Amino acid sequence: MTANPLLMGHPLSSPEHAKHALLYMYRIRKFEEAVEDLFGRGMMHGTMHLSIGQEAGPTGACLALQITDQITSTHRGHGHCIAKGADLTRMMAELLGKKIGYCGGRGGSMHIADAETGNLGANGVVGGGIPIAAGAALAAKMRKSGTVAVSFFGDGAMNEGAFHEAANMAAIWNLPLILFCENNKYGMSSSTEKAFKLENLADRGKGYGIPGVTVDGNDVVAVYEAAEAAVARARNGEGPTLIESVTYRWKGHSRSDKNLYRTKEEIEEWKDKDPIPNFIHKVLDKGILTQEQIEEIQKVSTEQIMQAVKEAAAAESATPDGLLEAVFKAVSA
Amino acid sequence: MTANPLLMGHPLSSPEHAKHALLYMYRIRKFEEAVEDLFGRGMMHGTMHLSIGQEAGPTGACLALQITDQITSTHRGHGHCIAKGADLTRMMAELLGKKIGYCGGRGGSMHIADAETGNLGANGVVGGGIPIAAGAALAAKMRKSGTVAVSFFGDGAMNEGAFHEAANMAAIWNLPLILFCENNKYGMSSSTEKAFKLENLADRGKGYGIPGVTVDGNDVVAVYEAAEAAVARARNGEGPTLIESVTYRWKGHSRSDKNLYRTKEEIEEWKDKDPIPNFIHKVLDKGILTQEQIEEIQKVSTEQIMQAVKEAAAAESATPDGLLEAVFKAVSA
Amino acid sequence: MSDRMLTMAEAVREAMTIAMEEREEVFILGEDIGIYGGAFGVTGDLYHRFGPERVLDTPISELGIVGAAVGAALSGMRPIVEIQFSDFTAQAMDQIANQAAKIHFMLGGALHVPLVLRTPQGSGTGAAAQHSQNLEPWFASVPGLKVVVPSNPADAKGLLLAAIDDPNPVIFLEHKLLYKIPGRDPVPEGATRIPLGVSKVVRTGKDLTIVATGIMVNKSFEVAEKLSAEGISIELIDPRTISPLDTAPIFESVEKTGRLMVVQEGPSHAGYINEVIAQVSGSACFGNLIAPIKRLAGMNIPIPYAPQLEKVAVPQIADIEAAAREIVKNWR
Amino acid sequence: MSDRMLTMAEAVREAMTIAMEEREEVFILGEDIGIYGGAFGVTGDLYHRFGPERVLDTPISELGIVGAAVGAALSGMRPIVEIQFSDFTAQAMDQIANQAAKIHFMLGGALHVPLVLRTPQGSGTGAAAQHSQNLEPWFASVPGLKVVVPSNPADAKGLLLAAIDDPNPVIFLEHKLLYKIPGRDPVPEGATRIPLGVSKVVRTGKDLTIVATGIMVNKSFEVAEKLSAEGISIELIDPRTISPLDTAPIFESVEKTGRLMVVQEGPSHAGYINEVIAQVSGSACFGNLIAPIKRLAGMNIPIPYAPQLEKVAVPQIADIEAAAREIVKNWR
Ligand SMILES: Cc1ncc(C[n+]2csc(CCOP(=O)(O)OP(=O)(O)O)c2C)c(N)n1
Ligand SMILES: Cc1ncc(C[n+]2csc(CCOP(=O)(O)OP(=O)(O)O)c2C)c(N)n1
Ligand SMILES: [Mg+2]
Ligand SMILES: [Mg+2]
Repeated sequence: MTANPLLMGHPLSSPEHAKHALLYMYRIRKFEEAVEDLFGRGMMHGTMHLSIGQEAGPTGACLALQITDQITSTHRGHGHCIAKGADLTRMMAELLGKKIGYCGGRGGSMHIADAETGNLGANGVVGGGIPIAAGAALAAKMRKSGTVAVSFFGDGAMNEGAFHEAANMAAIWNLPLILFCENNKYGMSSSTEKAFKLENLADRGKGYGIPGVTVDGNDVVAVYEAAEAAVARARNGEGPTLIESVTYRWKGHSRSDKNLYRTKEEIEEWKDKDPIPNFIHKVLDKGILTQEQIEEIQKVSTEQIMQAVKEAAAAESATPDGLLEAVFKAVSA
Repeated sequence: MTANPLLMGHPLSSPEHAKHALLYMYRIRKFEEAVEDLFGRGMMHGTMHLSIGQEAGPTGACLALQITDQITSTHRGHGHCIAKGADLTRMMAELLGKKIGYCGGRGGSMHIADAETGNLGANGVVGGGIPIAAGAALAAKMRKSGTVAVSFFGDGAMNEGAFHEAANMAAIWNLPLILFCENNKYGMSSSTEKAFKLENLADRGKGYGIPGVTVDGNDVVAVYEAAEAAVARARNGEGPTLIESVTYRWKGHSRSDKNLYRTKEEIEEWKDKDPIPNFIHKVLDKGILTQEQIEEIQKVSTEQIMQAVKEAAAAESATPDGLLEAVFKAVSA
Repeated sequence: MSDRMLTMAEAVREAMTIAMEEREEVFILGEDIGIYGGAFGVTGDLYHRFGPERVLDTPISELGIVGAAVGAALSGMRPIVEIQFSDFTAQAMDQIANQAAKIHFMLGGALHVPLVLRTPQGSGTGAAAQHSQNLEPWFASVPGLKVVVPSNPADAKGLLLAAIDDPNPVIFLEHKLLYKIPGRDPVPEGATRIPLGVSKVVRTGKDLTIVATGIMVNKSFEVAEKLSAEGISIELIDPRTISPLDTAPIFESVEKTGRLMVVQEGPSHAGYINEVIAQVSGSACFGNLIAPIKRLAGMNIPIPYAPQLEKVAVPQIADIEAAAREIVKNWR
Repeated sequence: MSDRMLTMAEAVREAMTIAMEEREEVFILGEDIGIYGGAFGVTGDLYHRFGPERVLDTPISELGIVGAAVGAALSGMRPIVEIQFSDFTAQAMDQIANQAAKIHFMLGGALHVPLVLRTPQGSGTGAAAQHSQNLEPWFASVPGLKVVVPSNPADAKGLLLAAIDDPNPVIFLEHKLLYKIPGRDPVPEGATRIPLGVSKVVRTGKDLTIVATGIMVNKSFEVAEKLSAEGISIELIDPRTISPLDTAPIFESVEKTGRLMVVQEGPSHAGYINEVIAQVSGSACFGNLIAPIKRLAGMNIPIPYAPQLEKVAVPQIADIEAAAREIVKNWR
């Protein structure tokens, strides 16, 4: 069972939509938990950047997108990838260095892309995906494809020149681009208070003539609504929007993080703002889903992740054959 | 005869100040005219970026600076260099590839620096000097030297990542930095209308929490006043200011420019806003200088430039000896 | 075959024109390439022929431009980016080396980046250290980039057409001083491609192999012609693509001549010609060498401004001539 | 002399501590070097010892940071910039190559840039293509930069102290896998400098010269020890500074052994070891070579993620061993 990755629309507009939103947030949460577990048991290699606590952002944003719309993602990219509809087994397989992994084991967590769902790729370079998304939006405009591009990036990435140059190009050319900043309060150990002299990071849009909006990034509904408005603007040829989605990363930045730069209290405070129960309360309140349906979704998501881990673990490991030839795409004669 | 490069203060505050402002604007104008002439006669090498029409910006800004304050400059840097007090002969000698030139003939027009007057150098890279100025301001802050740094750059440079990263660092660290944008309406052939989606480029400061101010860059008084306020802020530890000084370049971008991207009418319009007569009217109106004094200043400036050309032309050419050793500063034992 | 003599600028423009007429995915972006016609006049009138969308003037944002080109390429377009001076690829190195070059491999082949980055390089214009570099080693050392250094208009046209066709990122390095001079050979009409990765034997000879690229090919050719009168027979090879490098003709030539000189304008330290030397030194033809390999490169200094200094910083015809004569005379 | 065994991270930290105690102009800036202690823990507790001004956490702005360091250096400070991964020097290449490297020369000596840029490089951590490169050729090909690649804690400390003293910009490339392991030699206490630009003969031998840097020195050393039991005697040279490169000990060694192998982790194309090969191939010791020069380098691919792939991408001890044995056995 896989949910329909094509579903678009307001998370509260129907039980289907509510189920989708919840399922995807659970998928992200449980995918990340599985990754953490596999790392902990020494079964995974490299490093990991988990997005636990941030599930509402990608889920809400992608509910406003068609499958043909494009995204660029980050080092903390599992959520975007899942929300855009990627296959969980192939994702997990990539992290385990398997042949069937999205990158055939060559890229790992920071380089998963999925052409079929319009995901142009995670990126190990902070800010690296932003100009690429601008280019995708430029192509959309030139080809009149009617698609939009969404660049996900962190608060930290906004201080890279790449953000700046891309934002300005998108502004002057009215590109169908959504600059989606996941402000999780820290770029590694750097708090936004230290790295910015702005109340709201969305105000940075003012320097480019780009409208900016700040939303509660732990509220999938608020995120959807902001994204939907930005997408509509973009499809209308009215140009880019900067969305600041305020959220929090529960886990350390990566494996090596000792969390010295923030307090336990702060982390606990944010855990209370967990986007999943946040949304569950809403759908229960409004009577869109029942408690049972919710439990079923949670169960299904757990099964899906377990299944993905199982299939991925059983899959054949990537082998070094053909690495040299893989550098270039063959020139067709 | 050289004017005192240490003079600071409002251009209308005394006859001395008015004379200084006028002399320096004339020096810049006539220096550029001499350069154009030497190029035209095939006596100069490379390319040239003339600042005719833009003399009020550097002159006004540098009247707010002490000799120990630092500047970084651009490819169109003769004006900044002169206004900060550089020696005209050594400047001209550099352009003629002479040993006594500021760079010993190694740098040419785009790389003149003058440690003695706090000029950290012109720069061939658009935007290249901005982070360098931020670093100078950082050093000033760390050493509590009380000096400020001014980065001169063009409108075009504001779309480089270098501007962005430097502006943000200056903002968050409250650096004593003045971001002085000479908005001459074009970055080569790119009009600000095409390259920005902003009414005033000074609004870009809003994205960093930096106050921005737009001034008539052809009015040396207005420039001085804005610079003075920004310098005061900076010395007070209140952080950077973005000044947009609106002006116009009369000549082509460089030698190869055919001026296809703008109209003759536009150029003529701006010639009517010539900063020099603009200032002369003011000082005559206010009775600060007499017509005779003004003519004397013009004459003196012409003589100074002629003298510089003469001395520079007569000076010994740079020779290739020691080029290899010149790459590194010798390590002292 | 026609006998049209074009300049390199004209040949490059012709290749872009043909490619843009052939496929609507091809477009050009860069600073001042529109009405201005390009800092070196290479795009010329293309803005008027193809309009402002397909000859897209950009802000001064090299990193952003190259990134946008990467994104457009990932989305099915075939962008040609012009960077005004190769020196300013420094601003864009992340998108060039960490994105464009790696995407195809790193993503497991899911996506590819058909992107051409054209940029003028080289000294000789009095533009000094930040406008005169030869940065081949930056690109040639990055797996995933193809690097082309054309030495004449005919090659430039054919190689550029092949580069635009290529599904991979190609860095196309044009020497400024070649822009305005016609080549020795006519430039064929039409859309004839020259495949990337094939070295060209420009001139055959038996005493000395010279490997040179870009403007050094012309200079070496002149030397070869001159020295042939003295009975010194020079074989001149122009790799044209420095990455991937087609070494077979070089090895063959060295086997025959027993003497090798490599010439480049850029400084020798870690220069790309060292790749040629390393390949030869590790190959079987090494045994045929009767002379140490002569490396003739620019001085290890930034390019100085004054003409009398700029000239000594890079190999001149007289230097090539002297070096060639010396090797052949001293090593028999 | 003490017999303290430190890791490379500790040795680098100690050098910075000494320099900061010696001179108040020395300060460190970079991402997460403060409370976090650096992505690889190199700055450690320095933030607590020297305070937030002298151990300055920056936003994620590599170009800006390096530029600020250049400006501070021009203003009499001695900044040490840490770039979190050497891959992200790509963002800062303009300030590194077009500003820092050229200022002293281009300005005619009026100003200079005493700047150290430290950055971890290399593969082996499963961080994939954008976090694992060895970018020596980018820096070594730029006149005006000094490039240091320490292979052990003792050298790292002494070389870094010299780098901080140096009035010129120095790029200091630290291999991640060396951070946590102690060296073979103790690290002396105190402020002992090791001059830049002096190659070190790590081990003498008579059958084969191996030139290696960074982590490849350790690997080659192991091979040398092992093969000495088989009667193969290897001389191992660690240039330590790859630019400027001290070739004299290499030439001398080759004269003696007649066989040369150069080893680097980065891909071979235009790799900096080609400079070693080119210098030897053009020198008098070339005549003493009895074997083609063996180049052992990383595959010409981006570094892959999965451990089983990552491993084959760079030379391993077994590869060095096999190559060394082969040269000595095949060429007599
Ligand atoms: C250009 C670049 N600089 C530095 C890094 C190292 N790094 C990886 S993630 C990160 C923090 C990014 O912060 P943010 O953009 O807020 O994303 P978050 O991790 O909070 O999701 C840093 C500094 C990098 N990968 N790329
Ligand atoms: C990084 C970089 N990109 C491009 C250029 C080529 N270039 C030199 S000056 C210039 C225009 C600069 O415009 P602006 O900053 O407005 O300064 P102005 O020339 O108007 O004084 C360009 C594109 C350069 N020197 N550096
Ligand atoms: Mg963050
Ligand atoms: Mg301008």
